Formats: sequence, structure tokens, C-alpha cells
Amino acid sequence: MGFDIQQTLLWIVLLPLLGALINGIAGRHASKAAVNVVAVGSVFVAFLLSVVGFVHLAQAEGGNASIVFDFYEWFSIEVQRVGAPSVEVPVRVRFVMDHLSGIMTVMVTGIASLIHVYSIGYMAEDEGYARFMTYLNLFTASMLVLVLASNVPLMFVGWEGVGLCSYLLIGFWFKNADYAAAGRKAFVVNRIGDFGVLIGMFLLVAVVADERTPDAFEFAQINAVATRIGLTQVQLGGATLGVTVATAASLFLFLGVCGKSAQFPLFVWLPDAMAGPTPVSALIHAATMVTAGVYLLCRLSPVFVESPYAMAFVATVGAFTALLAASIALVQNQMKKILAYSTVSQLGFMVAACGMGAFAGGFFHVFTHAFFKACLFLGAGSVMHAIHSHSDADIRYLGGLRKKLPKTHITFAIATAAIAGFPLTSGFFSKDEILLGALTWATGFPYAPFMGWVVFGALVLAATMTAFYMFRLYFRAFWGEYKGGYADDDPHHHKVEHPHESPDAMTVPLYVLAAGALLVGLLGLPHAWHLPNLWSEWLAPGHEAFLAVLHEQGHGEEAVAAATAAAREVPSAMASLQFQGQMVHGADWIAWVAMGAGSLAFLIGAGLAYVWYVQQDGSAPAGLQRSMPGLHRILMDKWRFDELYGFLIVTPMRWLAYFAANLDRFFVDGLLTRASSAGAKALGFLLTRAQNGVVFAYAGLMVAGLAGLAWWFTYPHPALEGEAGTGEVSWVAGRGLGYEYRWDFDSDGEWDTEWSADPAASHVYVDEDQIYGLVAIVEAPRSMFGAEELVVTAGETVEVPTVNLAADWVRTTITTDGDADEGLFGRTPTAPTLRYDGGRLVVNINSANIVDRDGGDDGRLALRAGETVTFGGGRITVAVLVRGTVEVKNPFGNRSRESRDLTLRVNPGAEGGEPQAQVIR
Amino acid sequence: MEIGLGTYLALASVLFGIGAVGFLTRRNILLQLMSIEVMLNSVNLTLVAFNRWTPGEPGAWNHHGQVFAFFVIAVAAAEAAVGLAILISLYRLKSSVESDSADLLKH
Amino acid sequence: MTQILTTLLVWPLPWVLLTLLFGRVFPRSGTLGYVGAMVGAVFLTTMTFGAPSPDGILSAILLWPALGALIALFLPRQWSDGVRRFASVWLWAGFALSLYLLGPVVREALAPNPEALASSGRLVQIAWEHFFAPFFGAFGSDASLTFATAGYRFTEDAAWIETFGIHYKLGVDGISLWLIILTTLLTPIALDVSWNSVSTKVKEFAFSFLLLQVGMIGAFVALDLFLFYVMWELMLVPMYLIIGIWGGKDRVYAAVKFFIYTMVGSLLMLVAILYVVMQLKAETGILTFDLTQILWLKLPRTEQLVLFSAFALAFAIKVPMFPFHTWLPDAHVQAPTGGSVILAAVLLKLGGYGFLRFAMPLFPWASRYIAPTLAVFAIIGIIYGAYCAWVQRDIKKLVAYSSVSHLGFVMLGLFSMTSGGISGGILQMVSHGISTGALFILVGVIYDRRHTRDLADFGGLAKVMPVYATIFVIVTMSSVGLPGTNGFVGEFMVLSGTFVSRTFNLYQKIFTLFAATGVILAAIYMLHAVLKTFWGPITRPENEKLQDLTSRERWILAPLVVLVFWIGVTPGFFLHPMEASVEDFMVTWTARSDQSYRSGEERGMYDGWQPPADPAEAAPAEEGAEETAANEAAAEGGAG
Amino acid sequence: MSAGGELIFLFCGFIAVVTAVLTVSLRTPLRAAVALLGHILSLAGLYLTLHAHLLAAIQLMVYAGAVVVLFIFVIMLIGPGAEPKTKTKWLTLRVGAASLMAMVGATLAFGVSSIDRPYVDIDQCRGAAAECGQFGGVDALSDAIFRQSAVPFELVSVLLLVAIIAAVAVARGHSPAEKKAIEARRAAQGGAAGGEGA
Repeated sequence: MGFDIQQTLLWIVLLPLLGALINGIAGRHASKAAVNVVAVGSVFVAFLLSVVGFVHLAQAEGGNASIVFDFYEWFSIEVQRVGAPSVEVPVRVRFVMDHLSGIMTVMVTGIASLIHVYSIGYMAEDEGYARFMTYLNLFTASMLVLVLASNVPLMFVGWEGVGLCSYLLIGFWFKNADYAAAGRKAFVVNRIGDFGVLIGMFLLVAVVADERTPDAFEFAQINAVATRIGLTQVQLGGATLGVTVATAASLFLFLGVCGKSAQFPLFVWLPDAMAGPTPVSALIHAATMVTAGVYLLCRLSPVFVESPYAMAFVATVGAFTALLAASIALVQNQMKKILAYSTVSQLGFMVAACGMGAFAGGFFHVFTHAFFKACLFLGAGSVMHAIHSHSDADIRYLGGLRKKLPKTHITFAIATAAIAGFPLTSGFFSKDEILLGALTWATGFPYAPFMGWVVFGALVLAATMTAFYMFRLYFRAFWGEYKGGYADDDPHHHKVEHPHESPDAMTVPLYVLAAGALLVGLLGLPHAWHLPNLWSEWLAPGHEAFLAVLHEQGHGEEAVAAATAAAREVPSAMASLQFQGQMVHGADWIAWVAMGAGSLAFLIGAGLAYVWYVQQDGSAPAGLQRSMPGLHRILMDKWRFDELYGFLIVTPMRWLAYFAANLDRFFVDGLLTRASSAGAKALGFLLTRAQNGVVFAYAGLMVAGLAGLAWWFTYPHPALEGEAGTGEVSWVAGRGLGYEYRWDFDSDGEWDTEWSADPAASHVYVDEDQIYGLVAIVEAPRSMFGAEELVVTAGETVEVPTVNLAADWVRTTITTDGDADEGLFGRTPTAPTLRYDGGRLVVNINSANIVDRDGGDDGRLALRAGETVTFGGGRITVAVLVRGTVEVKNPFGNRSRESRDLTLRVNPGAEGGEPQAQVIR
Repeated sequence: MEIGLGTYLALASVLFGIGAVGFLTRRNILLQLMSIEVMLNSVNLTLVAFNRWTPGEPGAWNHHGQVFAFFVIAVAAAEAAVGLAILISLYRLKSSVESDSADLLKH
Repeated sequence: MTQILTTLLVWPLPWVLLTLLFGRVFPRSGTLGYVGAMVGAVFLTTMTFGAPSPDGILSAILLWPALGALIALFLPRQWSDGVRRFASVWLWAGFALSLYLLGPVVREALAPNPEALASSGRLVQIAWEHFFAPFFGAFGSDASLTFATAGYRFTEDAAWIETFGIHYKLGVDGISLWLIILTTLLTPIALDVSWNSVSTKVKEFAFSFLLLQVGMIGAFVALDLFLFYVMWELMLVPMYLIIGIWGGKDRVYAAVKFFIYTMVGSLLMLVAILYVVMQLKAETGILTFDLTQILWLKLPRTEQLVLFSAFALAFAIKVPMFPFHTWLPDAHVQAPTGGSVILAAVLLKLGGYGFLRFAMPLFPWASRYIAPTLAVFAIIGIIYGAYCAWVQRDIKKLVAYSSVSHLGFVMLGLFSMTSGGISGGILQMVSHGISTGALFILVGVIYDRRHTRDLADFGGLAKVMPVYATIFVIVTMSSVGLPGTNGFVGEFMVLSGTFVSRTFNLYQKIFTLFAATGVILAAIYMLHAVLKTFWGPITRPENEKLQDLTSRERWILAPLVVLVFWIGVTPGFFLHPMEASVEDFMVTWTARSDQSYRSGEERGMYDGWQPPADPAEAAPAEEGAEETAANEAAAEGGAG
Repeated sequence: MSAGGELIFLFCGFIAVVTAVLTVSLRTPLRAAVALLGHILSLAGLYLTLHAHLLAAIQLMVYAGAVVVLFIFVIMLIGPGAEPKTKTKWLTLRVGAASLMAMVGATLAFGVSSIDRPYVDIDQCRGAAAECGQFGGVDALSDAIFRQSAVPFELVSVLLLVAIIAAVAVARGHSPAEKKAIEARRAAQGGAAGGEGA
């Protein structure tokens, strides 16, 4: 078998999966070395293969290469459309490595390899070692499926898969019930997000699926018809909501992003997720999984871009999250807690960047963040390893570690500098891109300039806070005097006098990551410097075509639109073009301001931390804490979001559940089981009363029945029935012993026949005198029991009932199968009314969909018997009503009479003919 | 007065009514059984009377009514036998021939 | 008849005898020995005689457990272990026999035609030529036996009660195929899980299971309304006995409740069946209970509504749909483990199957008219069941309520009337059978050890029972609907089907929105159970020395776990056979509901009906062939 | 209808009504039975007016000869204990039901009295009796019973057999007092037997 570049994609996914399978089944009984070989080996080979794929991409001609591996068709669904044939939409297992997923694949496999190596050292003593490696491998495989998936459902597999692994790994030390609960919390909160992804996916596919794009789940096809998505309105309950599908789908997808990338309001699970082992925190809850949301934003960026509202919402939420999480991180004392909130905050940066259209910038931050945050977490892990802690390390009892753990210190310092935005580190460059995006949005974006400034301000503030709390963490942990690692009165731990540096398996990954944190920023040099920005060019291959058009046509709004269209000719990996375009045509000062703001944020934050914690030894913040105890308390309690959600959502849901369970037990079951059985018992009780065993009682009952029967016999019973022919009715009355009959066919009070013994008679109705009234036979598409007959007699006005018909009455288009597209919401239709006027049925049209075809535009129709008028999906036929009467006498001499009304359908006479004669024949 | 089918039927109705009234008023099972015999006989009378007025053709007589009456007589005999057996059984059990005393079947 | 007897005598009977003989010769061979012996016996007969003939295979599958039940009656009562072993091996042989039905499916998956076979991988070629082809024989080589086109396969027709037009008519199509396999697989499993827990009246227990299987398979293969009704009621009695005799504390209450609930519905259904048959007689002069004939009858809308309600009540109770579900938790909690497994895995499916096979095609307009309303109840069931499940203390009750929730999805899919939704609904039925069946088995395992099912009595079991915990979490995830497991595919297809359904017209998006919250709630209640059972410290001293899964229990669970992933990863294998049938169902249903809608209160026959030339010889097989031909023509036209 | 026939009708009808009233109203069962006998004889007379000769004979044989005798036999068996005690349980209700029934009978009589069919004069068979038989005669009725209604007839014989068995089964057995005596005797015997065995 020759080397097939497409096959690499399959093996990239399969290798970690196989590793997980082998370790999962055999790992418990295998030696640690074998587990290591399988786990680390599989991920590392996957890394090598992804590098191969990436290089292949980089060497490909044209700016838009991708590697596609079509595995098999998973299943397919049928999309039904109104007024068009259904479309079969396949869901494929197909992997795509393009410019976007290429970066992500290399990053995921690379960092996963490093963290696998790190885990060899970190988890060496743990009894669940093989289980841990299994989960990590499974996670890597899921993450790769997420990244490489070519369509939404397949991505959803990875999306949920990483959620599962996260759940399992957070609860890895499941003996601690809190950890297990944290895992469940993560899973459930993520599930809320997944719900959003599902709905968003359906919204998209319902629009995208048609004959030209049947593969409607594929990202490529969704992105290709993004404009259509942006123009289609959401229909709900027959009404148009005034919201485009792009907006609705974006918002639902963003719910998923919020869950996975820990954005407000679903961010609460991530800090709790730090219950998992530290490598897990580094890999899953910092570097890779949590960025999946940002990845999705970038993947479907053309759809998001179609909805300015959704974009603004995304940006706002991102900035708010960044600020909120940073504020919490300011006061926390646990190392991993600080890093966790910092992760939430940085994710806020990324999401905000995407919301502002700086997808490339946001994604750049994903990339750089992966390095420095993984490095930070692993550094924290190294510290915890040094003081033999499983859960976390409190910075209040650390200090002076730079001498005890020199290798950890140097890498930690570099990563801290990077995240804080120290100039020329990676964090500086990526944050600069984001701030630049915010400024561009504020200055150039036509929709919400005010929001742009707010977001920019929030981001700068958050960046300042970031610099402060990161350096606070760094200074307190690594500078000053070593304090033994634990509080004096810690009941569970003893102070560690001589913390030792971690083994090489742990420090080597730290070095690699620190180097990355320092250097990868050079891929995206700031625009202000007019140096080549490799990152943007890689991700936005239409860039040059775009610039060319701008160059020719100037920088007007139309020109930007034309340029965007030109760039779209090269289907882009990202839709960041129009925003970058504005960036380009904007002034240079914007770029300088952004860079200045970023640097200033670093200087203020880091400087303050240095002054307070190195020069003054922490007395100033302590004073602040004393002067504002309430604020400190609430920050320490994370703004009490957990409590708020508990109060607002969890507890009510729990009560609802108890209510439902009791409802089920007492009401539903009570009604269906107990009440019905009680009813049957009561009936049985009543019936047994009659069975008293006394012969006389039975005889008496029999006599009563007999008497009733005799009574019935002494009176005649006409039981009149009639069958309508055309203009003629065959009447028949009930037979009986010695009955005689006489008839009054038109019920005018005069007997038309003499007494006779024949129970049947028939009569031809000729004159209008013999007609009792008119009948409107209303046939409506949704009426449950078929045609409805409305009797209209002289001087009476009858309203046509609109039950089930609401949508059909109004002036709308009715499709062939009677489904109305509009009308349930918004409009209140007025039903037609019917009146009897001189032998004609007058229909007052009101708002019904009836053609006023008798010439006069007076909104009324005069119909003769036999005529038909259609309205919407239904129609009214005019018939006549006749009433026959019969009188019966029996040998007792008793008489009784009965009348019966009958609707007589008639053929319409010739136009203008004599109505009486015409009506009937 | 002309005697026709109606007369016979009226007579049968009267007899039936007498039998029924007897059945209702008497508590002695023996007498109740006799009342039942009276009622059955009245029904037989109607059957035979109807048969008389629909006799069919010579050589192809219609005897349905009389056959029915015959069967009714047979059934009445069976009924009397079983009824009297029950009466004896009841008398052994309760020392009474009153129908009200046989109420073990209550509920 | 001789064909059927030959099939039974030459194939499953030797399997049973060889396996039992092996057990006598090597008494300590263990579960692996039995499995190996059974596989070896199958291999041996196939090598010796080839595969059985496809003629009469359904009768053979149906008669096999009946024969077993008969034999079980004559086994000595004291020989309880032997009876148990006999019934288990007998049922497994039935499963192996039913696998022949999959011949066409495997052929189409592996080797649809010689060219495809030649171009496929070497592994596939070897597997097909040396394993599957000899095993399936005529099943795998007869090209007319295929599920790629609509229509019934393996049909059999014989007069039963000629006077009333009642026939013994059987057939399988894509809709019922997997449900039959599910039945034959789950029944032996359900019997085996009660290996140790049922020690009284073992003979009667085995007899009940064998008889129950007759009823279940019969209901799935019957194409005659009367035969279906008989089988439908036949299922009821053994299940009633299983719950009422070997159940828990309140078993009699639960059994009676189960019985009465089901009976109420089915009696109304009987009335409706008779009415429909009489109407057909009035319309065409033919008195028949043959489903394929009755389907042509077009009834007035009002009558359709009433009759559909009668059918729907019977099936809705069986499913069970809200608010007729309250018998289910009681029955599940009180039933022995095996009973719960069968109840959840197979009996409930008959509700959905009945809707699809009988209620909807018989009354197309009414079903379309009511579908949105029923969908609302299905959605209420999804959410309500989930909420109820969340706060249950009894794990079995929790799983029972989760069934209510899951079957809400099934019903929603069926009512969506999109081919994706219906296929998804059927797949979800199979998935639910597997994952909920497995959950009940797992609950039964822990109940056998601790004799309690209260969540509060557990905690931290993952430490002492790692394999048990692993399998439990896998099954839980399948129940939650994690992608990659079986639960996801069905759920996804149902939800997407609902979203694009034309039947739900204006409410599709709202329906989907509410139904999809079930996805969240499923995670909440299932993980709640997992958390309380497995995670955290061990709080009870009794739990410290619990035995992990025994080898027999692992063998029982293994096929289910394999199926969880098999369906989840390659659902195509399971979906392809049902595609044509579902598509045909959709087309016919749509056309007839339109006709029925247009004709209003008129009654008659649907377009295209032709009176059978000779009523006594109305050959349904030929009709099936015609349909097949028509479909093939349509498929070719579509391809062209 | 001939004048003789009318006379017989009037006479027998009158007797039938009077004896029926006596049957249901006499206090002594024996007298009531005798009245019933008279009633049955008068009905046989009515049958004669209706050309039901064989039936009249059967009426006499079965009713007068068997049923009434059975009644009298039972009355003798039971003896004077059969005299009912005077109890007024549900008296009003009984009277109410009885009068209701009387009204029903009267209404019915009134209602049906006007029913009329044209009188058919039965033309006696002119030929040999064997050829055509006589309406209501032995030949004709036997033909109807044993040919046309053979199956019901056989069923009636089964019914009678069942009735005989039922009568025996029901009337067999003992009164509580008798039972006690028998049991006491058995116990004595059983005890003796047990003693012997030991």
C-alpha cells in the first residue's frame, strides 16, 4: 500500500482511539511501561502524521488546499420542505484538514503529546494510571474528531466525546464526592450547550438543504450559502419572527460555544473542573477542549458574520466574561483556581475577538494561549508535585520557590509574562490583534460603534487585571520566603520542608511549552509594523484578492462589498475579510493605539503587582480588603453565581421534579388507576343492591320493565326518516301493529294525504313555498368532521364558525394540501356571515378569501340554491332545507306526529332563470 | 259479539295478568308455581289461537303454533319437576315454603 | 409443513442437543464452553446440511419456542437446573435460527453484487466466501430475498379459519426485521439473567419465557389482523405470570394493573378491527382479516378518527405514552429482572410497531390529523418522564421513567412522518431495547448482591466493582444519547425529523425545541444515578466486599455492549434494510391520507385497488411481488 | 266460527277465568291445585274450538295427568306445614306491583282485542285421511313435530332427562337435623372401626 496522504487523517484519529481501546481493555493488567508506549506512542505518531499533513497543506499550490478523507456515510435524514420535494441529507464520516483544522490538529496532537509525557511523571504514583492514560487518549481522539470533522454532526461527536472525557477526568478521583459532582456539573452544563448546537444545526440544515446543496451538514456547503442563510427569515407557528436564520442559528450555536468555552452564563463548570488531575486541567480545561467553542465560531464564521446582532451579542458576552472572570481571579488564593478563572477570562478575549469579526485574531489567541496556559498549569502541577498536593496549592503559604524549583520557575515566569502581554511574547501579539479588532470594530464597523468602545474598554481593563493577578500569583508563589506549602493548622497536610524539583518527564514539556509561549507570537506580527503576518495569510487565503480590489476601487462601502465578493471567489477558511479590510483601510493610528493600550495594561497590572507584593509585601491589598470587605467577600465567592443558579434554576427544577413525581403518583395514577377502579367498585356495589336474593324483588323488577314496555306499545312511534334524491325526498316512517299514517310533506299545517297503512311516501318538492330554508354547506380543509351544514332561515344572520379554519379564512395563499403558511399569529380574521334574503343566501365576505365575482364590490355575494363559492381552501355550497311531517295512529286511538328536516342538494338552474322552478330540478 | 282472534288474545292476556298477579301476591312457592302454570297456559292459548288464524294450505298445514305449544307444555312439565324439587329441598333446609325465606343468594 | 419440520429438526434441534450434550460431558466448562458449543454446533450443522430453506423460516422461528414450551411442560419439576439450562440453550438456538433472516442484509452490506465483492477488501472477501455465504446459503444467494426494496419477505399464507376469512399469514419487512432479531436476542438474555435469582417454579418460569417469545415474535410477523390480535393477547398472559409469580413485594398489584391496562386498550382495538373488517366486507364483499387487503379500505374521516383512537389507545398504553404510563413503573419495579428486561426491550416496542404497522396505514387521514396532538403528548412524556426519573430513589423506577422519556422520542419520530424520523424512531426502539435492557440487567445484578435498589444504599461502587461500573457508565452514556453510541443516532434522526416535518406544520420548531430539552434532562437524571451509585466514598460497610461481574454476567452483557457501539458507529447496517420499507410506507401513507382528506365522508377503496380475481385465492405473495416490481421500476427511474 | 263453537268458547273462557282467579287466590294449596285442574280442563276445551285436537288431548294427559298430580303429590309430601304464615313483608309493594300487573294485563287485553284477521274456514280434507291429514289432527301434527321439528323434539327429550336428573339431584339430600343424625351415626361407626383396627 502506497503512502496516501488522505489516509493520514484516518490514522490521526484512529491511533489515539486504538490506544484508548488497548489501554482500556488490557491496561489494568499491563505493566506501566507498556501502557506508556501505547498511550504516548499513539498520540506522538498522530502528532507526526498531523505535521506531515500540515506540511502537505503548506506545500500545496493555491492558498486554499485541503486534505479530505471520506470514510463512510454514517446515516442520513430526510428534510421535508413545503411545496418542494424532500431532500435526502447524508451525514458523513468525513475528515477534512484545511488551513484552520490543520493548525488545530497540530496544536492538539502536539500539546497532547507533551502532556502525555508530563503525565508519566505526574501520575506515576496513582493507582488508576492506566485508566488515566485511557481517558487522555480517548480525549485526544475525540478532540481530533471534533477538529477534523467535515460536518456538524460529526463535529458534534467529538464535541460530546470531549465532554464525556472531561466528565470522566474531572471525576477521576471519584472517591471524593465533590470531584464527582464537579464532573457531573461540567457534563450537564455542557449538555445545555449541546442542546444549542443541536437546534442551531437543525436551523441551518433546514435552510441549506436543497437540490444544489444536498450535503447540507457539511461546513463547506453551509458556509457557501451563508448569504442565503442570512436572508431567510425564521418561521415560527406560521408567523415570521423578523429574525433571520443566521441570527437564530448563530445564537443557538453560541449557546453551545458558551457551554464548551465557558462563557457567561455557562462558565460556572470550568473552575470546578479543576478538581481533575493537573495534566487534565492543562490539556482539556485550558489548551484544547475549551477552545472548541472558539473553533466552532471560526468554522462557521461566514454564518455568524451574516448576523450583526448575533456578532454584537457574541462580542459583548465575550468581553463581559473576560472582565467578570478576571475580577474573580484578582482575589483567589488557590493556584489552579486563579489559572482557571484566567482561562475563562482569556476565552472571553477569544470569543469577543470572534464577535468583533477578528476571527484570525481570536484564533491566534487560541493558539498562543494553548502554549502559555498549558505551561502555567503544568508549572502549577510541578509546584503541587513538589509539595505533594493532589488538589491545589495555596499561594499564601508558598513563596521563594524560584530557588527551590528553578526549572519550574523559569518556565512559569516566561508563561506569566506571555499571558500578561509582556511585549514581544506570544501573548502580547495575540492580545494586540484582539484589541486592534475591537478598535476597528469601534471605529469602522457600521452597526454598533458605541458597543465597540465599551468592549474595547472592557478588554483593556480585563487585560490590566490579567497582568495584575498573574504577577500576583507569580510573585507570591516564587518570590519572597518559602512558607512550607500549607497552613500551620491544615489538618490534612504537613508542611513540606524541602520541596524538590520535578523529574525530567515533567520539566521537558515545560521547556517546550515555554519556548512556544515565547516564540509562536512571531507568526502574527502586528499590522502596525507592516511586517508579513503569516497567520492572517494562512487563515484568510482570499486576502490578496481582497486587497487588490480595494486598491482599485478605493475604500468606500461599496468597494468593500465588492472586495469581499472577490475574496469569496476563493472560498475562505475564515470570514474575517471584511473586518480586516476595514482594518486595512483604517488609519495606522488605530493599530498604534491598540498596541499602546495593550502595553499600558501590562505595565499597570504587572507594575502594581510588583509594587504591592515584592516591594511592600502585600500590606496594601490587605488594607484594601479590610476597607472593602463586602466586595472582597463577593469576589472570593465568585460573584455567587453558583448560588444564584442554584436558587434560580436548580432548586426550582428539583422542585418541579418532585412535583412531577408526586403528580404522577397521586394524580395521574390516581385518576387512571385508583379512580377508575373505585368507579368500577362503586358501580358493582350499586348493581349488587338489586341482587338481594328475594324472588319477589326480581319479579317486581320484571313487572316494572313489562309495564314500561306496555306503555311504549300504547303510543305510536313515527320514527320518521327521509332520503334525499335530486329534488325529491323518499320518506319512510316506522312500522307497527295496526299503524295508520298521514303526511304533511311541506309542514304547512295541511295534511297532504289521507290515512293509509303504507308507511312509505315520497314527494317531489317543486315550489319555493315548500322550502323551509336555505343551507350553507361549508367544507373546510381542517374541519374535523367533514362538511358542516349551517341552516339559514328568514331574518336570521349566521356566522360561519372559524374553528380550525383561522388560517384559511384570511386572504392568504393556500397550498395544495391545505396547509396555510400564515395567519395564526398577528391577524385576527373575521368570519363571513350568512343571511337569508328573498330566496337567496347572502354571504357577507368580511375578511374571508372569497372572490367577489358578482360584479359589485360591496363585499357580499348573493347565492342561489345549488351555487358554490370557494374561499381559501374551503367552499360553500348552497342547498335547500325541507321539512316533512307525518302523523301516526294506532289501534288504541293514540296519535303522534313527527317532523324532520332534510338538506336537499340541488343543481343550479340556468343563469337568470326562474329560481323556484330552477332551484328544484 | 263476534268471536275472533282478538277475543282469544284478550282472554289470554287476562289469564296472563291473573297468573302474574298471583305470582306477585302469593308467597307460597307452590302457589307461585301454579301461577306460573297459568301464565304458561295463557301463552299456549295465544300460540294456538294464532295458529288457528294462519293454518296454511290443506296438505301443507302450518302447525308452528301448535308445535310451539307442545314444546311449551314439555318445558312446563320440566319446570314443574325441577321447581318442585327445589321446593322440597328448600323445605328441608328452612322448614318453610315461602319464597321470601330463600334469600341466601343475596349480594 | 414438512419444510418447517425439516428446518426445526435439522437445524436448531441438533444445536440444542449438541450443546446440552457438551454440558453433560464437560460439566465444568463454564459459560465460554456453552457459547463455544453452541457456535460449534451451528457450524457443524451448516457444514453438514447447509443452510435451511427460506421457505417457512418464519413459522420455524415462531414454532421453535412453542415447541420448547411444550417440551418444558414435560420435564421433571425437580430438575430445576436442567430445565433452566434447557430453556436457555433452546432460546439461544432460536436466536441463531433467526439470524438467518439477516442473510439478505449481510449480503447487501458485504457483497451486494460480484463486482462490489471483487473490489472490496481481501478481508471482506474471505469473510463472505468462507463464513457468511455458506452460513446463509439460500438466504444470502437468492437475489429476490432483499430488503433493499419494499414489501414483505419470507411470506407464508395458509387458511386458518376459512369461514371468517382468517389466515395464518406471516411476513417480515424492514420495519419488523430488527425488532424480531431484538426479540430473539433479548429473550434468552432475559432468561439467563434470572439464572440465580429465580429459584422457585423454574419450570413454569422457563415455560412462561418460551411462550412469551411465541407471542412477541408472532405479533411482529403477523400480517393478519386476527392473528396479530391473538398474538398480542398471548404475550399478555406469560408476562402477567412472570410479574405476578416471581415479582417483588407488590407483584400481584403490579401484575393486575399491567394486565388490566393492556386489556382495556386491546379490547377497544378488537372492536375496531372487527368494524374495519365488516366495512371491507360491505365495500367489496370479501371477508378477510388480511392486512394487505384491509389497507385499501378508505373510511370516512369521522370513522377514521374514532377507529384510530381505538387503535391508538391500545398502542399508546403499550408504548406507554403519557398519561397512560403509570402501569410501567409499577410493573418494572415489581417484575423480576428478566421480566423487566423483556418488558422494556420488547413489549414496549410493540406499541410503536403497532402504530407504524396498523394504526397509521389503516387510518392515514386520522393519523395525520392527530399526529401533532399525539406529538404533544410524546413531548410531555419526554420531559415529564425525565423529571419523574430524576427524583426516584429506586433505580429500577428511575430506569422505568427514563423509558417513558425515551419512548416519547420514538413516538415523536414516528409521528413526524419523515422517513428520517420514522427510521430514527425504529432505530431508537432497537437502541432503547438494548440500552434499557442492559440497564435493567445491571440493576438486577446489583439487586442480586444487595437486595436493595435504593440509591441511598449505594455509593462508591466503582472502587469495588470496576468492570460493573465501566459497563454501567457505557450503557448510561448510550441511554443519554452520546454520539458514537446507539442512543445518539436514533435521537438525532428523530429530532432532525421533527424539525423538518411537514406533518407538524407550524409547530415543528417548537416541538423540537421542547423535545431537545430531553437531551439535557437525560444527562441530569442518568448522571444523578451514576453519581449516587458509583462515585464518592463507600458509605455502607455492606458495599465493601461486593463481587464484581461474574463471567456469566459478562457474557450476557457483552453482546449488548457490542451492539451499543455497533449501532452507534455504523448505523447504516441497521438503517439500510428499513429504508425501502419506510420509504414505501411514507409514499403510500401520504398518498392515501391525501385521498382520504379529499374524499371526506365518502367511503370506498383507495385508488389502485383491484379486487382479487378469486377471493379464495387472493395471492398476497404475488401482490408483494408486484409492489416490488413497481418499486424497482421507481428506483430505476429515480436512478436514471 | 260456528254457533256451537262460540258457545263452547264462552263457556270454557268463563270457566278458565274463574278457575284462574281461584288458583291464585285460594289459601289452601290443595284447593288451588284442584282449581288449576279445572283451569287446564277449560283450556283443553278452548283448544278444541281452535282445531287443536291432539294438543287438547296432550294438555289433558300431561297437565291434568302429570303436572297437577305432581303438585298434589308434593303438597301431600310437605303436609300442612306448607301453610304460609301471615307476614306483611313488603305488602304495599306487592299490592302495587300486582295492581300494576293487572293494569298491564288489562291494557294488553284491550290492545290486542282489536287485532283481527280474516277468519279462515278450514276446508276439511276431502280425500282419504292418510293422504292429507286433518288440521290439528294426529297425522298432521305428528308430521310437524317428528319431521319438521325433529331436532328440537329430541332436544326437548334431553331437557326432560336433564330435568329428571336435576330434580333427583336437588331433592336428594337431608335436612340439617337429618344430617346431624347421620353424622352422629357415622362417627359412632368410624370410632368403632378405628377401635377394631387398633
